[in-house]
Amino acid sequence: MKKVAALLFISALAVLLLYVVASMPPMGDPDNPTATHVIPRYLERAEEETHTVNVVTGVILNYRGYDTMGEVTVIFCALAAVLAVLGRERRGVIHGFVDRSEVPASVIVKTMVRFMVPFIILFSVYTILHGETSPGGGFQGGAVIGGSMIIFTTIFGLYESSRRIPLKVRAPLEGAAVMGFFLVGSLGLVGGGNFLTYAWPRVAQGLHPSLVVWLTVLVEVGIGLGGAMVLTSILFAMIREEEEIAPAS
Amino acid sequence: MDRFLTAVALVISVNAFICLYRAAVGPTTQDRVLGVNIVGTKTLVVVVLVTYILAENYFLDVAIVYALLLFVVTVALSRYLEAEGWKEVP
Amino acid sequence: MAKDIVAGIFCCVGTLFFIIGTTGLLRMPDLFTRLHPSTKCDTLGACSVIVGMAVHNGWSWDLLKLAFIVCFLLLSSATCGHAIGRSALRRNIPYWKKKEANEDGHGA
Amino acid sequence: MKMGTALNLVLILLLLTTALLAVTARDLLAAVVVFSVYSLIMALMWQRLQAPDLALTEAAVGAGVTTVLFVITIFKTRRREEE
Repeated sequence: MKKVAALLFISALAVLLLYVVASMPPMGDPDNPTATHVIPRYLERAEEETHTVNVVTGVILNYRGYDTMGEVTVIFCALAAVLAVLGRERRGVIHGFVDRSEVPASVIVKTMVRFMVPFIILFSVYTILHGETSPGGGFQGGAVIGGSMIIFTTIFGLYESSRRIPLKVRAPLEGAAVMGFFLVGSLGLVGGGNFLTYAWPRVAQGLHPSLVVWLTVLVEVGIGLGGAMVLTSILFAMIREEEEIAPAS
Repeated sequence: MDRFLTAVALVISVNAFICLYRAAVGPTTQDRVLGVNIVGTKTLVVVVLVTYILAENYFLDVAIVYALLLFVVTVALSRYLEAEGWKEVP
Repeated sequence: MAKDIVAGIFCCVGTLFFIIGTTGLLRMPDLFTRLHPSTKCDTLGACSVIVGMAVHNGWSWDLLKLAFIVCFLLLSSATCGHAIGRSALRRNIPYWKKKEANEDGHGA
Repeated sequence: MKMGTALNLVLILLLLTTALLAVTARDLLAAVVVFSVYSLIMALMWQRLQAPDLALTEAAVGAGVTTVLFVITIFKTRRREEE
């Protein structure tokens, strides 16, 4: 009975959704509502107003900066939730659950990972810094740095990894994304514009016109560092097994 | 040339579809990881081909990220399986 | 025109290796033998298609990215094969023997 | 049929198959592994729809980071789904 009811409900939903899809305007039609309101303005004037060649970055960081600020705060809240459940490590020797294994990691894999991780980080720095001219940007680069931290921690263990990025480096940088946005937004206020205006009316005229690009890159770097550190902290909190106070050394 | 490249991409995606059998059914988990690695490599090649079909050269960044992340996923998964695996129940 | 023909030949060779790799992945009896065609499929197949694309592209800065992808694939697929094989060995995944294969399909 | 349409069809079939397999698998580790294939194909679809930013995000986060985090979670909890 339950199954029949579920099936009926799902088929009714499918019919409804298909009906709605059929009544939508065709894809790519120039008269669509999505293509007539704000999109032409973005496409025509983004380069002149935001000084970014990549229109997507211009829209994400400049025209709709508030949205992105909210998203960045959501990522920060995810880290806060994970830490509230799993707890933050204290200073001392930490072990993850791969470290305690009787099986040591293979020498070939260790050598290759040691060789690869710098290249991965180099590429992610390229992705972060070229966000305004090519696809990618802060969050993507931060996720790639998180991937490099994942593989380093998996092969060399949590002890080695958390020695490279200790808690006192990670903790301030986790808020870098939100702080970067807040800093640049406040600069807009100081310069006589609104919150999150990049081209401040009073200051920008006297300074170099490409200042807007530098502010965008600043926000990108903040998002990248913050995202990377958030992912690393979530990973460390998840694979940490138990704590030991550091022996006097 | 575009038609030829699309045909090559089509053949490779059909191959990836067949390789999915190993990722879905494979008796041990290592078989599944191997299947993911193969499907990922094929997708990477299709990404490079799609880049040149669409003639947008900056899409190559996606291919680089693909290659890096495939390495990360495969090595990390096999290390976890190696270190703390259960008895395999095929 | 000659450029297109060379690129096409490279693509065809790569696709051939992909088909061979797929066949091997499906038909080989156990994990350790399956590793062999799969890494061939990675290195030879993917690399020759990408080299073909580099020929199609001609001289530009994108060659650098393509060369990076090829070098990375050559290194990483070998490492991935080694890591998977080692993890299977440590987990005592049984080898395939010809006699047992007649009794149950996988030799496990 | 045009070549591009055929390619799109094969990719959509791949997406649907991986999604169904990930939902129906009893072994959670298998479900995670198949889900990473889903992310890879999804990134390819984003790129074919000319959205490279989304493709980068999907490849980095969906295929790379979440897969490993899921696997860590499964290793810490239970592998089989209860009947």
